[in-house]
Amino acid sequence: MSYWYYPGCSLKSNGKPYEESLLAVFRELDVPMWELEDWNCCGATSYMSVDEAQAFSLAARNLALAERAARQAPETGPPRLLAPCSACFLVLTKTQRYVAQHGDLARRVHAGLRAIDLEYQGVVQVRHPLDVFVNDMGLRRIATAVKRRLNGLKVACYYGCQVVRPFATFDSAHDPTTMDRLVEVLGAKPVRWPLKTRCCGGALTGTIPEVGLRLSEILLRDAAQREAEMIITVCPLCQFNLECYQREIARTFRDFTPLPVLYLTQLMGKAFGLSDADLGMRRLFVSPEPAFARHEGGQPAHA
Amino acid sequence: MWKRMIGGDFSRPVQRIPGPKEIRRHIAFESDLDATFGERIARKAYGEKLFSCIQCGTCSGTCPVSHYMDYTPRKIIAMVREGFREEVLHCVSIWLCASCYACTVDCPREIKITDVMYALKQEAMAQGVYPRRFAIPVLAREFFRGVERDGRSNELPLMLRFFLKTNPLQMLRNAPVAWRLWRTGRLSLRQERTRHRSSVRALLRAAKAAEEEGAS
Amino acid sequence: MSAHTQVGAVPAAVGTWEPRIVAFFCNWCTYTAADLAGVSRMKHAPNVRIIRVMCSGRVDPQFVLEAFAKGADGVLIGGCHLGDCHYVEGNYKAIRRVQMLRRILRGMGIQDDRFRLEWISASEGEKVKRVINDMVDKLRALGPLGLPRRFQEWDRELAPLEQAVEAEAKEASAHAG
Amino acid sequence: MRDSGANGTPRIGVFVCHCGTNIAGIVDVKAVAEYAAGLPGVVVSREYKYMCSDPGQELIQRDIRDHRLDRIIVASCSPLLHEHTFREATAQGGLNPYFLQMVNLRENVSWVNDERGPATEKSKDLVRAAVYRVAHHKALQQRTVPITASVLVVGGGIAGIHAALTLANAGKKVYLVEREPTIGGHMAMFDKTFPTLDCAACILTPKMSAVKNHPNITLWTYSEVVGVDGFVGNFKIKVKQKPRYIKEDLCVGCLECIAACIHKEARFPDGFNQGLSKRKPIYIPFPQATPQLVLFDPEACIQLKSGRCRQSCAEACDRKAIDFRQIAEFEDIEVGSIILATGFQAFDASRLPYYGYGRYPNVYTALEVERLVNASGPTGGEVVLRDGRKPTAVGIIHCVGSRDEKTNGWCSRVCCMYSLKLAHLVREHTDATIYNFYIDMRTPGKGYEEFYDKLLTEGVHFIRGRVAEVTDWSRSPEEAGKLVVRVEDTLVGTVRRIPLDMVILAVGLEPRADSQEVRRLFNISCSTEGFFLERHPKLAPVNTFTDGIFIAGACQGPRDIPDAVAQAGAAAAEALALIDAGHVELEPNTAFIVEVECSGCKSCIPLCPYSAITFLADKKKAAINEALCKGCGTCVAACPSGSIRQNLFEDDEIFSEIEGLFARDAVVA
Amino acid sequence: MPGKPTVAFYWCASCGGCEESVVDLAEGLLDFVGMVDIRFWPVAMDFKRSDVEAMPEGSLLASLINGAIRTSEQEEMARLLRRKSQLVIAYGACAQLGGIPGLGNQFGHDQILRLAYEDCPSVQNPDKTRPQSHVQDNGRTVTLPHLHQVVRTLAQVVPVDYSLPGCPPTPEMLQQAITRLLSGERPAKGSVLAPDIALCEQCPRKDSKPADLRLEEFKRPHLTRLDPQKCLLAQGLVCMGPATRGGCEAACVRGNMPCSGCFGPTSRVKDQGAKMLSSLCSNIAASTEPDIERTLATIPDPLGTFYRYSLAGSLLRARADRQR
Repeated sequence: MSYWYYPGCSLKSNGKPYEESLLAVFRELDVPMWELEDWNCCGATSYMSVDEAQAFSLAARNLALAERAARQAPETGPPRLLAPCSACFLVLTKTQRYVAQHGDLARRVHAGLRAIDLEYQGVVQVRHPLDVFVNDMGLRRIATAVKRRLNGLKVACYYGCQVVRPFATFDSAHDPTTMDRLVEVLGAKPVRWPLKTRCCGGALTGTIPEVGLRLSEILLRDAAQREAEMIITVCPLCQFNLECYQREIARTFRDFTPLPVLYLTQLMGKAFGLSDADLGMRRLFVSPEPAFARHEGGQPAHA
Repeated sequence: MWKRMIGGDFSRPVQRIPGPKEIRRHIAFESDLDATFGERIARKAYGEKLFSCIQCGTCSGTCPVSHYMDYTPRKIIAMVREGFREEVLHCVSIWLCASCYACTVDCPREIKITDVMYALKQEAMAQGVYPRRFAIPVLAREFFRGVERDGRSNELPLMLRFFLKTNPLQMLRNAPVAWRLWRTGRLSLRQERTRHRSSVRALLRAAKAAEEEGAS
Repeated sequence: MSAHTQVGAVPAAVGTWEPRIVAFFCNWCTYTAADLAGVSRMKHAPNVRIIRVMCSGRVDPQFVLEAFAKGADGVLIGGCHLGDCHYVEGNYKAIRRVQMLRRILRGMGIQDDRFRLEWISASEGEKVKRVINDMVDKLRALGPLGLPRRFQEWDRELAPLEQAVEAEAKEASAHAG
Repeated sequence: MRDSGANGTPRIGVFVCHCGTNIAGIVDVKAVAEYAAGLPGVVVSREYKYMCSDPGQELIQRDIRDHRLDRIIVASCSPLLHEHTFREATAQGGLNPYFLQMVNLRENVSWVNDERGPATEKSKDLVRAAVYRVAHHKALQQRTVPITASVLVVGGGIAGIHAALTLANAGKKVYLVEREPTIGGHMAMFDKTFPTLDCAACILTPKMSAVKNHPNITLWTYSEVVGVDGFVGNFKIKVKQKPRYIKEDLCVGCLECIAACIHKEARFPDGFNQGLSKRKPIYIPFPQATPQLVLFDPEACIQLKSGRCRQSCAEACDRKAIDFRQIAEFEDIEVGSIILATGFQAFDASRLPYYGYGRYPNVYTALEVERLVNASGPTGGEVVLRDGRKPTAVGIIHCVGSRDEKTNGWCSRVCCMYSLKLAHLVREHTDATIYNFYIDMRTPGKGYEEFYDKLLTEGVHFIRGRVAEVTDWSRSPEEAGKLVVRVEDTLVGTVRRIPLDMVILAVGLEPRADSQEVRRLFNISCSTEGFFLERHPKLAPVNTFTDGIFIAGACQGPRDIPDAVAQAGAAAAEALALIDAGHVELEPNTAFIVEVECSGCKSCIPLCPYSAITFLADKKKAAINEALCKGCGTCVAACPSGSIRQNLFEDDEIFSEIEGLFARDAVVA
Repeated sequence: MPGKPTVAFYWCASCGGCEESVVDLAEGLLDFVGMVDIRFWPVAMDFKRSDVEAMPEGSLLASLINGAIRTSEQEEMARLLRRKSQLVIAYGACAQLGGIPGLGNQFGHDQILRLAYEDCPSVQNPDKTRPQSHVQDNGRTVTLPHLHQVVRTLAQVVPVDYSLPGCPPTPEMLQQAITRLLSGERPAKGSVLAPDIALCEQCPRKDSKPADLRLEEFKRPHLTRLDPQKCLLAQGLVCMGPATRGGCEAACVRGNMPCSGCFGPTSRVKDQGAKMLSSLCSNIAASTEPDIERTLATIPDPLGTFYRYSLAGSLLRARADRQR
């Protein structure tokens, strides 16, 4: 199975480690994936609040591009568009849902696309890596790629809001488990965590630090209380919020101890025995090394 | 008129939340309300169900930021339904919504509350009644412009413009983060651009046009 | 239009044609559902005329043809959901006949949308409303069927001779007298 | 009684009803009546405020006499509602009741149309159709069949028990079939009942033993109805008795066997105590179980699973009542009518992950707490957490699985009250701080609001707001190790976090999972949410659309004990009325074959689901057994030579009804 | 002089089979002419229309008209004979029900003419000539009757007193009918002079029909080896017998062919096709929409099957959206 890769703006900037590790992991599992030509910003949440029709059209353009790409390369099969950024994933799936359900919106979006000779038929599937790993590739196949099991490394699987809410169909909106099952395959131990889908503060961190930092702090502190050694995310914004502001958080809230925040794909890469460079480990603010070190001596999985 | 009823100076960014409020009269006259507001928003937000709200408060309870809001999401729905247009459009709540969709998923009446919030934000911006230098709308605007220009959004210039327009102090506050990002190569000066930016612009224009004709 | 109004029009709205539907509803499910729609005040288009039968299995294809021949623009049969028939399997008889009858109607130039079979249980008042409104919309789109009018048009060609004969007859009787 | 028109041409009387403003508000009844007066055969045409009232009916009777009417048309409400009434009136007037034809101007016109013009035209069409039809009506005699003077009651909850006793006390034979090993239903699990707080067991167990001992009641527990045939007055029922592996006539309920069981430890979840306690493979559901019989759990018993047990239980039974080779037995009975009282099932709280049921041990369902507060319950009436601690703060969440489009849209009607009851009881047992989280407080019932008031003054907290989540996520020392409820206090307009030791979920009531199969088995209807459908929401609340089958209790919709009992009484009365009439009157709408016309093609014979059509070998013609015919008319529609007729639905009656609908065109054209 | 009662024969849109059936009286024909005086019979004897016109009104005892009314001429003749006769008898399926010509009511004239004068494989007509009702031929106008919009039964054009059903009616029926009429007996106007009971009644295979018939699929006679004893419906053939009047002594069935319904419905049935369809479909075994569809698909031409003789006289008469 192959995929069209829609990075979205974040994975090209602060989400670099995500992109690097994602590509590395896909390479390792050798699943073909091509970056979508000429993609544009998905519109994101903030665009929605300015002009809805335009926001949906922006998203639809990418969907249409994917469908066109697939038409031009029939050997790649039905178009599957991989959106690793939760926000992009949500906006794209929402666009599909709403265009299908609301005639007038559809009219506007199609009009927009027609103006630039694009057509969206609704055949493209928008997929999130989490979904692809568990449902397309399957845990068994992931397991075979594991070279260094993570020896009971305690992790808090953080799904955030927009992956499983409200349009995703591959996991429960209230108590998702895909990531937990996946990290178990890697040898890590997911902690039970009721906050796994609680909002990290999203865009607020930049705009209203009082609120944003607090939301992040809540998650970091509770994860620590549950003895998680690191938080695993699948969204660049979550990762950015949770990791990059830890100094500010430490400054604002009493007795706060920093906690590494990794991308799922980084953790997978680690278990696959890929190099830190390939996984963009060095780009992290809070080093996971101590945590990994604690569980070293993890003998190779197949020995 | 709305000031008379709920007061508060919204031209100040929310960072400085108004101090203890002076004694004020709280009364709504029917003439102050916008009878069709509810329908308008409902239509905009695919919210046919908006009117079946039973005011249970699940949305507020599940909302991670409701405790920062001047009106809880539940109240917003009630006010929209009853036509408190001015109050709603000038409130802080709608700008605090982080679109985490918790309320939408949990609402026992299947009201798409997140979309209602979007609709309200759009309404507020369209009417230009949102707090002038209030952070979020500005960010949205800047983001909007950026995408219109490049087809993609670039954090650095976006943030720069954003902080200049809201409050430069913030920029200093964020400087360290920016620096660390820069050091770890997570903040590139290289502008990300869609190859056919013209097509993006054409698309946006066409969508807008289609919307207007739909409206007319 | 005006041609149609002499037949098939509701005088209340002369000049504007209104589709008319004859509905054969089974006593136990669909007729009850229609009552429920009433009790629940579910307003729907006034174009339907319900004829109550005990079971959709009682609906003789002749009734359907007769309804069309007499001026119906559409015929609707309503019965219990398959498996729920008050008489165990009357509705199966109905669906078998309907599927063949539809082919006959096609052959006679009567579009599928004019003839409909719906399973509506006693609790589905809402569905009664939905189906009727939907069918009325579809019939509006199709326009009048107006078989009686067509029959009259065909038979106009008999008029001249008929009159001639009558005239002669009069003459004859005049001579006789 | 005149059985036909004086001469060939009918003399028709048309009576248009205003039904107050129900019809007259939309339909121009005057215009309709005037129009009808001009139709062929119509001798008198009137409109009147309420045709179903006495004066209305007398009006019909007078006109029959004064105008020698021989056909009657009443244009009013649905025939399903008043056809009987007006047939009576017609008969009173000295005319065969089947010369009546009703026109449904209310349910089919005024209540579903809102424009006067079209509604009035539609009414004229329908009346004209009736005028054309009624001319073809024939005099018919009602069929009467004797009724079997016994009743089947399905379900041994409080509703079933009450219905059974009422009938039995009236001297009627009753068969009570209960699926569980004991009767008592949900009520037997309760501790106290709202609002009077009298002990459930004290008022229920006497009734239970009364059932057991009543000479007129045959009680089959651990049994299910597997076959229903026949019709009102003469149902044929097949009942399956599941094996208890106990000879019921020998067991005296000494319970020695249980003590003797090879399993020294009770280690299987006890269903009656909601799994809060354990039982052995051989057990008795609860001390007051009726009948007092032990039974085996085939999933747990070693002997039944593997056949390799030393059967210490059997040894312990000096009456040799244990029989591991027992198999299901089937009983065939005949009854005149049936009362369904199959009850409800509680909403499965684990469907709502955000309330943590099944994840946090201290989140309970209301039914579990009913057992906890119950003196005969798993903790002997001690309200303690699973770890044995006494709770100091308890929250009761209302509307769990109710009023929620994603689960059940309806209000379960009893949760507010039983939540108040539990609030009171838990407080009494623990004097913990109690919080009620409600959306709307619904206390419609005698003494209910007063009970609410009592609770308010008892210092129970009432927070108006639907709880968003129950977590063990603590933000402060006070929250550490507690369940934290996050809810908006909507009356204050603030979100609150409340740390609790125990959370009680007031789960709603829903139709039993198998209500669809049961509905099919008994050939009745369900409402969209799956509760059994009553014949008329106001006027026939315990009747179904199938004559002779009645419904009582929560199988028809959520209801509390008083209502269930009242309804059971009503159902019993309906059944009694049937029986005491001695016979049932059946619509004479049967089909018959005109022998000289039948060619004996046999096409009709396989069509009859009741095998009412037989082929007369000697005459080589088909014939219909009127007693077996239920009048669906399928064979009539199918007879290729038009040789089968159906009373009340003759071909020419329906053809002329169709013709009548469009007859106006003939005039206009 | 009070001569023998007089009768007329005439054929309209028909195949001539009905005339055949008269000739099939064979020597009986002599008794026939012994009883009545044939005053008009274009097929067999040299009479002119003018002879009929010359007759006094009602001077004929009976006109036996076969064939459907398809052209203006046929209509004229029908009316003419009606005036001259005390009784008009629709003779045969075409006159009674529209018959085979009635199947033309499924199509528009253009379709029919194109097939008959152009597309039909056996036709050589390069310049696509078609019959005209008026043609100029050196100054003179030659006229032909024109086709009516629809094919009609005789009764749809003139009042008919009795019908003799069948394609064709049997000579015996003709014999009996005439004897009855001469004996002064006058059955109710409009009655069909044949038993009012379906064919199965007199079918030799009646006993072989099972009482639990459940049809899986339908077979076509020319594609099936038929058991000469067993009920044809039981063999999966569409036998119209149950929906068709008896009177033919089941001639077709005796010839091992299913009844195709030429005697029309019983007096209790308005629409023979609909009734047969109703009966047949009710007895289909399938119970899911696709299965039912599959079973019914084995009847390729429902109209031609259920309405072979009765389309023109059926409730719908003709295809509603036909173009002229």
